[in-house]
Amino acid sequence: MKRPYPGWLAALASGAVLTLSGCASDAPLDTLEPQGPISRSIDSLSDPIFLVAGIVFVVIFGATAVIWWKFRDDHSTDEFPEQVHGNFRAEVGWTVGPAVIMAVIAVFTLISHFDLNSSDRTDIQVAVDGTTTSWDPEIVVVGQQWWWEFRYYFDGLDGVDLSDSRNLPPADIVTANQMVIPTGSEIGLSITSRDVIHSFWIPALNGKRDAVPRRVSPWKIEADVPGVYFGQCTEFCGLSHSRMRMQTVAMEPADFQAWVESQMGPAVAPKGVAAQRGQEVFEGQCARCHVVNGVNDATSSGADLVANAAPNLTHLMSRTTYAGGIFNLYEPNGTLNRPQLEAWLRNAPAEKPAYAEGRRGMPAMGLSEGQIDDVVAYLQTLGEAPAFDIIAATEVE
Amino acid sequence: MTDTMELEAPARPLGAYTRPKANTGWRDWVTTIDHKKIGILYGAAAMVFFVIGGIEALLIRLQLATPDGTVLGADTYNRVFTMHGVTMVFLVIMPLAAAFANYLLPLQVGARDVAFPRLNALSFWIFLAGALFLNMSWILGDAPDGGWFAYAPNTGVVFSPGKGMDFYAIGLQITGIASLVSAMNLIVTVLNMRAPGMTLFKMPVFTWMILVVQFLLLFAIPVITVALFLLMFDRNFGSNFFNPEMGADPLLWQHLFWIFGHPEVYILILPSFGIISEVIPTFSRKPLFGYPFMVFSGIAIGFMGWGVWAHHMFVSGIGPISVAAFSVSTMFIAVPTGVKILNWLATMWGGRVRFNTPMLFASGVVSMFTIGGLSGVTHSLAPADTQQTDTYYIVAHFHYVIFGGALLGIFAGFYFWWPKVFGHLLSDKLGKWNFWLMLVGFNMTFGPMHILGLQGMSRRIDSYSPGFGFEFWNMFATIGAFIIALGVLAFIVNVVMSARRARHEPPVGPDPWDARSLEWFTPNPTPVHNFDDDIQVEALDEFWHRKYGEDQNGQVVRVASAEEVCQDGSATDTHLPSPSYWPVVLAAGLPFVGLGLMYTLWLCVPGAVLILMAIYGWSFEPVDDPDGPHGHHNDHGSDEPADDGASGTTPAEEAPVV
Amino acid sequence: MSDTAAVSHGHGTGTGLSNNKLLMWVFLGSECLLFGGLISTYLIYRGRFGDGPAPGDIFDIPFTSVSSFVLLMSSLTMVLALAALQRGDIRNNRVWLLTTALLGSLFIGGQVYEFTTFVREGLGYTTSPFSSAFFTLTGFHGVHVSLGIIMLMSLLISSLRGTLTKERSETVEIVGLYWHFVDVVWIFIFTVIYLVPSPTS
Amino acid sequence: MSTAAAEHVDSNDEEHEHPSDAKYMQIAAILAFVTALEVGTYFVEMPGAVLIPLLMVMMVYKFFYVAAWFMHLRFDSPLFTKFFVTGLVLATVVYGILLTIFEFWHKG
Ligand code: HEA
Ligand code: HEA
Ligand code: HEC
Ligand code: CUA
Ligand SMILES: [Cu+2]
Repeated sequence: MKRPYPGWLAALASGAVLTLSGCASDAPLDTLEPQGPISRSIDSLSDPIFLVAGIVFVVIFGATAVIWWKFRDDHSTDEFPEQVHGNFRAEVGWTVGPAVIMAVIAVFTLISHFDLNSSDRTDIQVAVDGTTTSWDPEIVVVGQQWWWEFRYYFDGLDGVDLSDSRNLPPADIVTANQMVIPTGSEIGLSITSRDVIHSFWIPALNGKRDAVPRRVSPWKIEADVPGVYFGQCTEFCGLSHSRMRMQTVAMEPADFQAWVESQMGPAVAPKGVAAQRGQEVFEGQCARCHVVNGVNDATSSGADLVANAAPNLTHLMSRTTYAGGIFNLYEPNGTLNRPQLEAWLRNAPAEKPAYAEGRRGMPAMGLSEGQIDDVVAYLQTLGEAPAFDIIAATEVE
Repeated sequence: MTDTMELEAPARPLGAYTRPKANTGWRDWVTTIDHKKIGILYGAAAMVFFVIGGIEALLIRLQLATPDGTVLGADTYNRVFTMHGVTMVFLVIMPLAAAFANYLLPLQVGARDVAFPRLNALSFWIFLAGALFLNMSWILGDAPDGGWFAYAPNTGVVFSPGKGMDFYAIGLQITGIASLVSAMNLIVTVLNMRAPGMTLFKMPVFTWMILVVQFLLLFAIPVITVALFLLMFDRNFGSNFFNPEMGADPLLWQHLFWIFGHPEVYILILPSFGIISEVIPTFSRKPLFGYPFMVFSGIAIGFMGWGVWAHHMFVSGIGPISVAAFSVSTMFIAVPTGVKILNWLATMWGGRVRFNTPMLFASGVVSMFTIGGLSGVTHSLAPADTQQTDTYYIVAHFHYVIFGGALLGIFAGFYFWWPKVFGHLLSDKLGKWNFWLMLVGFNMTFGPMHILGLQGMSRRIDSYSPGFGFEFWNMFATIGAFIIALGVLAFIVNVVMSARRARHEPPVGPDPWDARSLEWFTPNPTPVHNFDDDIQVEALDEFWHRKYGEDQNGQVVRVASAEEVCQDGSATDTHLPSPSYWPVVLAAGLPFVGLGLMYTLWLCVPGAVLILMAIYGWSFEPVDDPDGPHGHHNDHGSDEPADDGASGTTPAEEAPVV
Repeated sequence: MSDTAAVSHGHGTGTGLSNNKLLMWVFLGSECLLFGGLISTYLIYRGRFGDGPAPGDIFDIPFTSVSSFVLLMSSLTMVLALAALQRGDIRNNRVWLLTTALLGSLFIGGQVYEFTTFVREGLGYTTSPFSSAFFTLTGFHGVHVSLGIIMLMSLLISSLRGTLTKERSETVEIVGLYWHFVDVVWIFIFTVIYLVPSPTS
Repeated sequence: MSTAAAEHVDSNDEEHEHPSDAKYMQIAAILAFVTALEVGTYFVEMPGAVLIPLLMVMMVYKFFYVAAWFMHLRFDSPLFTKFFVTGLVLATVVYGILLTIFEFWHKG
């Protein structure tokens, strides 16, 4: 066996880890490409530790390579090597050495950690009902099988009781799977769940925080520049865990203002005949789970779902993805992605696995094709389409 | 366990309870209470489950090879990865460690058997009963689907209404009993049964590491038992331990699970550390560098392992203070582990290293485990872990430590001790194929997972969409997994071929590797009675010291051949404990009780009958069989097993308690 | 039994202790973690009684004090049983074994009574996290006591059959260790669960 | 684990001095007395800061009395004590941390 140990192979691989993952620009969930100050501070802690690990790695593999190279038995001698039983000083050395290295790392970690868990939010001005109020930007994030809800309370969360996540007080804005935030401001999050444990994660903006039923966990995010930032539920939460994604849409503050204004309004009565027929179907079949503000505000009966909630559809069209952020609502050219939406209404569990009979996920509604056309027409009246660049940015494929 | 405790022993054998005599055939295997055969049984069973767990892994890899995979549905996928994790941890690595511990520990301390041979058999059969029980869930169509750490409330009846999580909760309780019984047994064995002169600090490092592991099991198993009991009560009797609707806190499960779970990962790795601490000095022709440091660092790892559990919960919302404390405590686990790695390197350094297959695997552990350990350290920085947790970066970490650490070490042990157990060597040539295929396949499979994880690929997802940059490395990893499978296949081929070849070849002789510790005093394969005579131990590595001395220049010189030092296995006067039916009968009762709790309580009846019958039979079993193979009692003092019913210093009418 | 034999054989190793006794102590070390887990669960949940009865409302301290006292005294009779056998006093050994078993049964009887009273007062097993934790903890302890009673009865039967002799006093000692341990756990439970003031509704 | 104890074989000179029945009764009387004190606290108003430490002290006192005398840890091999105490201390520390996390630290 005259072969050097392929330490170089592994060394190469680890080098590849750092480079390849660092420059994978087509990886929207990449953890090493921070897009805001919070994730950047995590990154600036991670990078040096990767380096330290890399150095230790090189030392260990270097030593291994030397052993393979130099101390291999080449049958040139019968003599026994020197019988060293140990070396107290060396051993104390490599006990204390790593301890010191770790102690130094610990200091930086603690600084970064407490920084990550503190908040310094400043108020944002938003127009609510025509008057400008200042809002301590904090959004309530609610996970349930298998989609996310985001609730905005512009009077602040101080008086809001979040302890019973299945009966949350009415909010100013309720949206699903796409959270909209202004750029340049730290946004606080209050994360909870209506059923099992989920985990909220937008890698470009911050690390994860679990959504635990009956607990409200604080977290925060911040984006430098406008854009669509992808996320994924990362705590195993049952059947469709893999299809529980989300996006955060960061807008210039002015655009955010406009968005808030458009979201505050209730649904307008549909005009066309088909859409009106669609609304009837909706009120008959869908309204028992879905809320459309102005139509059935508080009447949805949660009894049909374990989580006691389905996505609020008032401004459905202002989102670009749906059903846990896995389907595009629009074609790349900005027109409605009709086949997918129809398929969803025809048989949702076939599109996204669910336990509808166990009251988790959207059931197959058994609508006729005509009804589906009508409902689609109705849904199209719910909210206005977002800016084209947002549509373009959500297209993953 | 107390409930199996025999409270009394009869003054005279009752005719109906004669002990089995079979020495050959399947009867022998079922009733044996010989630690060596039990070790082999553990090993064989675990390897079967390794292939099952491996096939599950291959299914995972096939599903993930391409985006939007359709090999398995979401539901099946969730069951497959859950069972893959459960199988590999509880039914493969743990019992493989038990295989080595059972076979070698008594030999390494120079004992006739373990302290309680019948309890030892009981442990194995209970393990097997639990393992079959868990896998029965596939046949009954409802494998567990909550992930191996089974976070509440996703595993409650509301969210997991099938029977799967019941199989999990009850099955792991059963295997837990096995681990606990065997832990108690081995602790007593090490403390009480050592050969004359063998002080604790003359014990081989393997024995030490196994001892530490038994203490970890002793204290960790009850914790998961509590958790599993509570889960079982929640699911079957409507209690509210993990039901948030009634005001429970789901984090309680996480704490209980990981208080067990983190010590558990050291339970997985330390046996392998022990194995390579035997292999490396042997093949480097040098004593282990810094024996006391090796022992103390093992103990330190065992202790520190209890103070870090919440590093699995950095993002659960346990509060910044707790996270900070656990983050820092976790970092310092790198210290004792680092001592081990560096001491192994120092052992090899300056040696004359023979790279036979066992040494290849051992050297593989040193380097591959380091990669996994280093990624572990990157997780321990809580802020960094918020990005890493629950991604493939974690999957990469734990496969590097478990596959690259625990499993490669176990393979080193296979190749090293194969002649001890079966009397012939495994082929070195095929062994090298085995090693290189596994090493290359392993790095191809799990290396890219670092990249995938940092690119944001979550774990436990049955599919991913194209466009996230996951395609290439997933396909790459899947190819790697099949190369690992080839490596495993090479091992199986090697086992079969070597056994065939050995039939035409002379036996391997007493000391194929120029080894160092006590087990090599016995001939290969080890005779039923182990040692012909007690060995008076004077030094660490007693066997080696009997072969070598020093000349006046301090040079090592051979003073005796292995043949001279080894015993010839010819002793015939050793008393051998008789086999027993009852361990297997008792174990067979447990799955019935489990099924009864799940389906209909009536099924508990046959289970209870079997168990009671076994306890009764166990208690009234004649202490010794007069027609047994060896009627002679010789006085062996404290290294005589206590529950064979006939230990030398135990007068027959004074039967032991257990 | 064989503990001193090792030494007299000149084996300079091992602990010189009986395997069986060592086994029991190792087991008891393990049991600490089991009861610790259950007690912690109880402590975490004792304030979570929802709409059901609260611990502070429902505990009957005088009653539990009496049954705790009964269990405590059973430890005395247990040790007397052992001492008797070690002297070779078979008769007193039997008397004390029987007394111990009876005291244990009395304790269990008290527990059954307590449970039924609680259930009547609206505290079922499924009422709240508190109730589940309470019944599970005390139930686990009760099962341990019951197993102990079975062991004591087996000893008694063995004694009546004439096989429980002075030489086998170690068996009694080992069962005694178990029994005292269960008592010691109750000392803990009694203070921490009953005497430390509990939340009321 | 406990090296010292395991090496320690000499102190094993047969039958340790076991206490007499009277001694056991005496211990039991003390235990009964402490139990009475414990129960007594139930009938006396006391601030928690006093009561709880008091109860704990009495509990530990009883605990060690039973362990030392009835379980013979006083006379038996220190190895037994070590096993038991290891389990006890481990349980206390680990579950103590657990309870602390739940009681004090888990809020943000
Ligand atoms: C064999 C099993 C094993 C072993 C030995 C380890 C060892 C370690 N593990 Fe690992 N771990 C697992 C099995 C194991 N782990 C499993 C199965 C999981 C996932 C469970 C799940 O979620 O399903 C996990 C998850 C896991 C997490 C949680 C990740 C998450 O989910 O967010 C963390 C976090 O801190 C962690 C840390 C560590 C550390 C610090 C070590 C240390 O012990 C490593 C120490 C070793 C070294 C550091 C290398 C050698 C040292 C030197 C050469 C000295 C010099 C080094 C330095 C100065 C850095 N592990
Ligand atoms: C304890 C040890 C252990 C071992 C040895 C392994 C071994 C392997 N694991 Fe492991 N794995 C875990 C423990 C282990 N795993 C755990 C605890 C989890 C977490 C589970 C959870 O999240 O709940 C996990 C999760 C896990 C995942 C993530 C799943 C997910 O999150 O969605 C993946 C994905 O690739 C994976 C792959 C593999 C592969 C390819 C191997 C390979 O190394 C396997 C090699 C073995 C073989 C290939 C068998 C050889 C078979 C033959 C030779 C027979 C050939 C016959 C036919 C092909 C018919 N494992
Ligand atoms: C029993 C409850 C239930 C009924 C009835 C129901 N839905 Fe749903 N619907 C859901 C749930 C739950 C989801 C979220 C599914 C997911 O993402 O996994 C959902 C998601 C949706 C979405 C995607 C919303 C988003 O932003 O992600 C649309 C659109 C939708 N439903 C339309 C309808 C229409 C139209 C009907 C009636 C024809 C209907 N639903 C009836 C429960 C229901
Ligand atoms: Cu929600 Cu995973
Ligand atoms: Cu861990």
